[in-house]
Amino acid sequence: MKVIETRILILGGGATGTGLARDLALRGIPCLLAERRDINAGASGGNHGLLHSGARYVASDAESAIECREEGAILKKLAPQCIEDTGGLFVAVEGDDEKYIADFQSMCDASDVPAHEIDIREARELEPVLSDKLIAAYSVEDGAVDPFMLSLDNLAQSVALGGQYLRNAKLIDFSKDNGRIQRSTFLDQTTGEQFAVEAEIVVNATGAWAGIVAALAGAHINILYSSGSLLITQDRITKRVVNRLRKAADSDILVPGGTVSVLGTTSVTIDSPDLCRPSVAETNSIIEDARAMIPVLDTTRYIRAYAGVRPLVLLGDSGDARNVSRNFSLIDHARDDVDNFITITGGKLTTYRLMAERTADMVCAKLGVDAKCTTRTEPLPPSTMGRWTEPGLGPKSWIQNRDADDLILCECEMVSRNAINAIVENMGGMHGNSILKAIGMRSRVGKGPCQGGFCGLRITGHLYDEGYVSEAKGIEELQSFVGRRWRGFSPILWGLPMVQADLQEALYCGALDLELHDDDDDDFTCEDA
Amino acid sequence: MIKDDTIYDVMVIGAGFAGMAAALFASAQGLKVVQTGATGGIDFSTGFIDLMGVHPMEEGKRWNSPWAAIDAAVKDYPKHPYALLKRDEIAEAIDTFTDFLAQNGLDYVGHSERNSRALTPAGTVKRTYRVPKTAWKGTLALESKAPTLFVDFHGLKGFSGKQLVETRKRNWPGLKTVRIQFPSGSGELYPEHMAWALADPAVREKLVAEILPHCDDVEYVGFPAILGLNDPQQVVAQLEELSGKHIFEIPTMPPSIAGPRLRAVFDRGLPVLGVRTLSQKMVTGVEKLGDGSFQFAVGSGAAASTVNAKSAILASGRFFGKGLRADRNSVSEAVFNLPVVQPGNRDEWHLHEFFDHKGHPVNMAGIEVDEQLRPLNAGQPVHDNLYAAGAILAHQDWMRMKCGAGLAIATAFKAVKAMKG
Amino acid sequence: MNFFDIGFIIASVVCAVGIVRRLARWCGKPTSEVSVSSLSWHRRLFLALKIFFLEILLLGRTCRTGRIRWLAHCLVFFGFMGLLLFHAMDDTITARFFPAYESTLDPWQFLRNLFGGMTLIGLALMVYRRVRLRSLRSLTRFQDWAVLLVVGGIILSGFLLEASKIMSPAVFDVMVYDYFIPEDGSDITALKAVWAKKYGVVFPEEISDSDDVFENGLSLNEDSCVDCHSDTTSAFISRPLASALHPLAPALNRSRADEVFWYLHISLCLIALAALPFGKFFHPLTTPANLMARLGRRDAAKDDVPSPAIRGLGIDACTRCGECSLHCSVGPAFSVLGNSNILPSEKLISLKGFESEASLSGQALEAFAEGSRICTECLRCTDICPSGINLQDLWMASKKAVSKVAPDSNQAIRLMEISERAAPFGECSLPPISGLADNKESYLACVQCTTCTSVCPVVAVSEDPSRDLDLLPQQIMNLLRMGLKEQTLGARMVWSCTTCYKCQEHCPQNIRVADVLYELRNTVATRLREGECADERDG
Amino acid sequence: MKGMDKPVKYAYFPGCKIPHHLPEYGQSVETVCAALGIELVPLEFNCCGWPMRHDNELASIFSAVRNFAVAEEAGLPILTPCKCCFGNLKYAESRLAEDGKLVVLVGRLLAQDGLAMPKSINVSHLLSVLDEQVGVELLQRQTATPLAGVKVACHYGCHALRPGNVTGFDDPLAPTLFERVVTALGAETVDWDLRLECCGHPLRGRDGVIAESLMRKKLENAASVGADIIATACTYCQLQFDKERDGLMLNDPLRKAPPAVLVTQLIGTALGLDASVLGMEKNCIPWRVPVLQDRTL
Repeated sequence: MKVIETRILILGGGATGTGLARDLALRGIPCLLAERRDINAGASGGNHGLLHSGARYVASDAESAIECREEGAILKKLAPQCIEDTGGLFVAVEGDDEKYIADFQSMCDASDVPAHEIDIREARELEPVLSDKLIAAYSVEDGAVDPFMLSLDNLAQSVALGGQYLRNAKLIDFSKDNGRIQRSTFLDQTTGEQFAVEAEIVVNATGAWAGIVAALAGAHINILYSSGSLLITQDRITKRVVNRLRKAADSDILVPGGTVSVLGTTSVTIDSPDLCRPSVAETNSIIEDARAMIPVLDTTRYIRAYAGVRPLVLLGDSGDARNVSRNFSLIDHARDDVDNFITITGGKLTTYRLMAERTADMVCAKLGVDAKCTTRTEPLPPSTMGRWTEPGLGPKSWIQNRDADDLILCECEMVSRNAINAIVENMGGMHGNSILKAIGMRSRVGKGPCQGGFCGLRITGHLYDEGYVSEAKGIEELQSFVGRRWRGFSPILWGLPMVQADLQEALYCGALDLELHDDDDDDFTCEDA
Repeated sequence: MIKDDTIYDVMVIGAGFAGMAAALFASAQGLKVVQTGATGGIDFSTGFIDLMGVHPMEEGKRWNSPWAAIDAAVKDYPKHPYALLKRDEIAEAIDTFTDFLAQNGLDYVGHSERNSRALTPAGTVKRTYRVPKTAWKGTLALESKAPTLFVDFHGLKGFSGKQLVETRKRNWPGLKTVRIQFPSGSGELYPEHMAWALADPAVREKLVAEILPHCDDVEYVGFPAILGLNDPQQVVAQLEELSGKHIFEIPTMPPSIAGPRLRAVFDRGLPVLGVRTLSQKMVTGVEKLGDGSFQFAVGSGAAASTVNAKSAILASGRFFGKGLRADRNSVSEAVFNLPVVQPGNRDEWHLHEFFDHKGHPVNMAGIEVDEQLRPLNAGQPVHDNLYAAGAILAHQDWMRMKCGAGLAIATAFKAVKAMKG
Repeated sequence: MNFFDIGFIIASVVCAVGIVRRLARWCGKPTSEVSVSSLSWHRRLFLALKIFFLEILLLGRTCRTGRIRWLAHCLVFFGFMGLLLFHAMDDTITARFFPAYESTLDPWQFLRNLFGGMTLIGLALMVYRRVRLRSLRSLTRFQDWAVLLVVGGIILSGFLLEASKIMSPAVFDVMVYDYFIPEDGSDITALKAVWAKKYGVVFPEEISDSDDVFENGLSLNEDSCVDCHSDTTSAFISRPLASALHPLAPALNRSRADEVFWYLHISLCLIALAALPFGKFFHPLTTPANLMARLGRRDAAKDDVPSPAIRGLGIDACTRCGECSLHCSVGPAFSVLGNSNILPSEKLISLKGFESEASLSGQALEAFAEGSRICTECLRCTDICPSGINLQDLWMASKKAVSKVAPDSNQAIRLMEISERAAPFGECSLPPISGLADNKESYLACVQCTTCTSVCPVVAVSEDPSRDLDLLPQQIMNLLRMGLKEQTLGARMVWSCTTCYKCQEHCPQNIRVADVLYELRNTVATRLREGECADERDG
Repeated sequence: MKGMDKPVKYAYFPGCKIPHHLPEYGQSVETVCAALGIELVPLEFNCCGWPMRHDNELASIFSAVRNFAVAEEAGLPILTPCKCCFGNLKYAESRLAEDGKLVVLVGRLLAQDGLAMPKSINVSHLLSVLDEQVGVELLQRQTATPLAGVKVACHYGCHALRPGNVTGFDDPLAPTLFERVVTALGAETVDWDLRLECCGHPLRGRDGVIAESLMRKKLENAASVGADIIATACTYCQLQFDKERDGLMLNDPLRKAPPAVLVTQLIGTALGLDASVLGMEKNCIPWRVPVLQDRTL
């Protein structure tokens, strides 16, 4: 079995894991980052992409509010490529809690979160889709963040500084000795082979899976899995982030992101993070709730739904998931007699950097290394790995500097063949299994109205042409890609998406028989017609 | 609003396979036919005529004999629309339909009484009953595993010769592929435009010259379906003559030329039979008159008109054809607001896995009909002069059972027959 | 040299230079593709005579555009010609043919008033027409009023001159001094009595009204004056004018109003002479010349490509009557766009500027170019033109010329580099009316099937669509859906759309593809227009 | 020669291009309509607005609507022989119907010219009038010299046909009207792939390469199916297939491709009218009319 040695092994390629990899790399400690699926496969990719101003937490969690305000400001400054500084509104409609509205300003002031009341008419001029039943509006400094670009840029810098990244690497086991993890065994899901990693310190940044991973090391974390579903609209509905001005509840945030808007979320407790998927019931309830704030959400076309799991670390008694602290948990498993094992989980996308900083501080303390965190001042460099997640980059680069023989493969988002080649090249040797899904994660492919219905087939053909897949592999990739898109597509199938899905199924099943096993019936005899 | 004073014998609502077939059969019966419907179904078809390929769906079991498959399916699904037809009715329907296509220059061939295997652009193989003559050699090549060259083109996306070779090579030795520059035009290519270019015999010659150096050790040459707009047989014949190889077409993903070729046959052929076509118009309203006939409001804007017909055949398709509509709670029928048999709740409409063999329950939703193909409400025909045909019918999943075109043609045939009494 | 001589020489020189310049401009253009009509000489002669009588003397073509206009022109034409020939050129013409000619004798005195009166009535009708017709009023420019003012001024000053002479004792004194040898002082008194009463002179002193004196005066008048002076009552305008001015007479006489009016009258005449080759003043010469040159053709047959000189003559033959603009086929475009260059009469002025050495530039050039483009060459202006100008030919020639220096939006796009085409235009304050392109709902139903591109004949015949058209129809729709409109405006697909509507007709989801493409072109056209205006303002 | 039982009367809308650029169309329309008993009343219309639709939609629509107002004052429906004029007039009609804002804007402009917003709009293309008012039977009856043996490729032209829900001209995918009229004259129509494609003229002066390619494709296609002539019923299409084609190189084979003949020239020929009154000599690519058998002989 192949053994890889590294000082630090980070488990989990979400925002925290990649952020930590970068933080440590900047301190001169390159890491190996191993991910079961791919970057942002968990909650880092399953959230609003909202850069909180902090205003949402002023009532429930002043500490979070302050953290968000500070971290939001840092990210806007240091990672502008990942941020769209849209600004935000908090709006209340008839029937919303008047007391909460009345207290909002003072609560914001108390946490030093900038917020000022604006005229209702002005609010509706800023965002004409807002309900005519508006009764209060505040302007805040929310923004939108592209979590995929953020994680890819973090990862890219850590790799540039000597770090390593393995995807499709499923952790199977820890071997412990002497209260330390000696060796971590993985399964390479592309090749089916096992390999081992020996590290001085193992950091568990697996988010919602932190409890499961910790258990492998004999440690125990009590985590509540709170699944939240979100909906993506076909068009960008508002220019700004729009929050419902009320005590935090379901479906009260609409975040613009490039050419779309994201609406959510819900909070459903589930038994295992692997069970997380958006449901029809959640989809309906999100829309029914949100249309009071923005009526057009009732009739607009949705592109897909998706879900993420919030890992809520139970410190004491559990109750409603939303009442549990959103602050992150940094656990030194020395408490469980595993000395070189650290878990970081919980928290918010907005505060990922702070979580990485605190974790790195703990890692350094354990290593006895004296190195200061620089991510508070050091800009996050844009990377070629992350750039294709930007909506509009595909079309713009197609128009401005395309090669004569390039072709658009994804029509909805205008991702060209060359762009796809660039993305695959940036994956290095890691393209392996689920290459089509990996392309989707690193670009806009499959994110438009067709949901993979047309682009999937075109890109599969291209992967064959380039030799990235062979024999039946490409068809399997296509099936798995379309299957994955279906998780988010199926809950929103009514109206126009139903038409789209009907066409997709007619093509993939009616015409191409892709639902069936390959027809390799050799006893077929040939007769003349 | 244009008023058409003619009282038609039948209004055919829909211009997919079922609508076209219904218009054809009804006019052949001497009925005065008017037809409405937008582009849709037929334009996106592969050109194959499936009759019945898979049953039971959950096993994904394919059948060589469509007739045996129909029998098996009808046994398990007594309400399947095929249960309403006799075998010879189905056969007559398909034959009449393909005869009409042949008369208009689009021959269809297949094995007698059983399914053929056909290549799809994904490289998969499907079983289908009848294929266009220009694709037939592909079936022969596939079934005999003859050495074959797949040609694809720089600039034609979604069609990869390499993909065909890779997916098929395990059981089909002697496959090879070549990617060439299309002799007329470069950059982004579309099948329809390539077909335009091939109207020029000089372009055909150049095309053959391009491929000949790669043809040494093959018997068959497969092209994406681009070989001519409305006269593909002539183009294929000329290519065969020039190259000395067997030439065939493989359908491309939409927008392909196969669908528009079919559509063109009807666009030209139906008016000749006296069918009044109102292409691209949707029925926007319907009223039942005192004498039992229907008055339809058709189209919008300047082309809005009213049409009177003594009876109607609803062949408006499913969601893409706009015969069925889904809102967040239920599925409804768009023209007559007929009762739609459907799963209770939206979360029961679709399965968790897209490619689940069982098929999504909503695909079995649709209009339930009596033995005369009249839509039912609580077991009674809604109108005694309204019939339904095609994909809109309940208790079938044409996409998984592989029975789309055949079911459409056969039920249209039966509906016309029932109407004639 | 006196005032008149100096003035006349200067005016003549200005006039001559102006005419020479005009002729030079007509003839200076290189000749190309001139085709000569193949009429026989006797046919030409017949046509020439016919044109001369029917269209020049009787102003037949003017009659086609309206009775009032024709009447006004006839009155002015014949009145002014009468004055010119019998009065202004009396030394060279009248005196030669009528040795007994005296300007103060009848019929000349009467005729002068008649002609003057006719001219004035004609001018009044013209003013009335210009003021009353709204559309014509908006077309009327300085030079139209200038001609009316100068000609009207000449006539009015002439009448005032005559009236002031009639009542002037100073003039009387000069005449008495020159032609009358009084035997005693009473003769003067007697003559004054007659002239005061009969001829309307207003003497400062009290005039005897006794019959004896008057009788005496009459005979004296008979002997010395009537050979040269008809009764001023035949000056049926000047004499009543003098009577009307009676209360002012002493003051006018004191200040020698007759001399003032003489200077005014002569000055105006000289101005008219000097102005003759400029602007509208020239039309009384060029219009008949043009009618003769065109031999009465109303159409603009394609085999009739005139020489540059004839073209130049045509441009100068415009009387600015505005009839062409009143009947212009694309007049409604003027109502919406407000660019007067859309209307033929106004475009013709820009054409003169365009053809001059200074040429046009900036906004003026853009306006002219737009006017030229919008013209549909419907022939109506040419058909209606009372001066018989071959406007059709002028437009077809100038359209080509102006498009070379002022490209339209389509040409502008094609002249740009790919990178420039990406987002070439500033913001536009006027959103398009239909607003399809910006409305995301327009694309809501798109299922990405690319049928729009598949059926597009332009893409079909393009050698390399992505190279030659930049974007394909479905790509434009997707960019608009994503809110990237700026990226679409310069795409040649937008500009090479042949408007066949197949995309829209075949779309299974009823997306209005072709209408959206139309709107994108509208947007750019509006922005370019506004951009020009903004450049002009800023620069 | 006898026309229809009841006379029909239309305001004649020739459009801008006929007087100078295609007088043979105007001449043959007037002659044939007179012969068939269609009374054409000349009104002073302005441009239909199509040429300026690339620049400004409001100008285009106002132009069109102004014509409706003029026709309504005269109490006559409009007949136009040009498909582009027809298309744009219908487009304006549909835009007025869907956009109240536009009605106000246009109403204001009309008032400036002393016109009122028309209450009803009625515009037909010549072919529709021939088919619906005159009728195939009458055409057949009036045909003195049937065009027997003449193979005609009917060119539909885009702007009358599409978008079908705006123009309401014929079935936009499967039209039959033109063939009906032509076969009534005793001619034979041919089926051709590019029957419903664009002639390319709208791109003249905008994209000359594509304008010519489109024309070439159509001519080649018509020639390949053995058509003797291409029949047009649109000013612009005829300009493209006749006048613009005349600009091709002298040795270009497409000069020999089927000549374009105006539908009114065809009808006139079948009615036995003299070539000169149909402006036949003005066609740049001449149609050598075969010797036709007079029915009366």
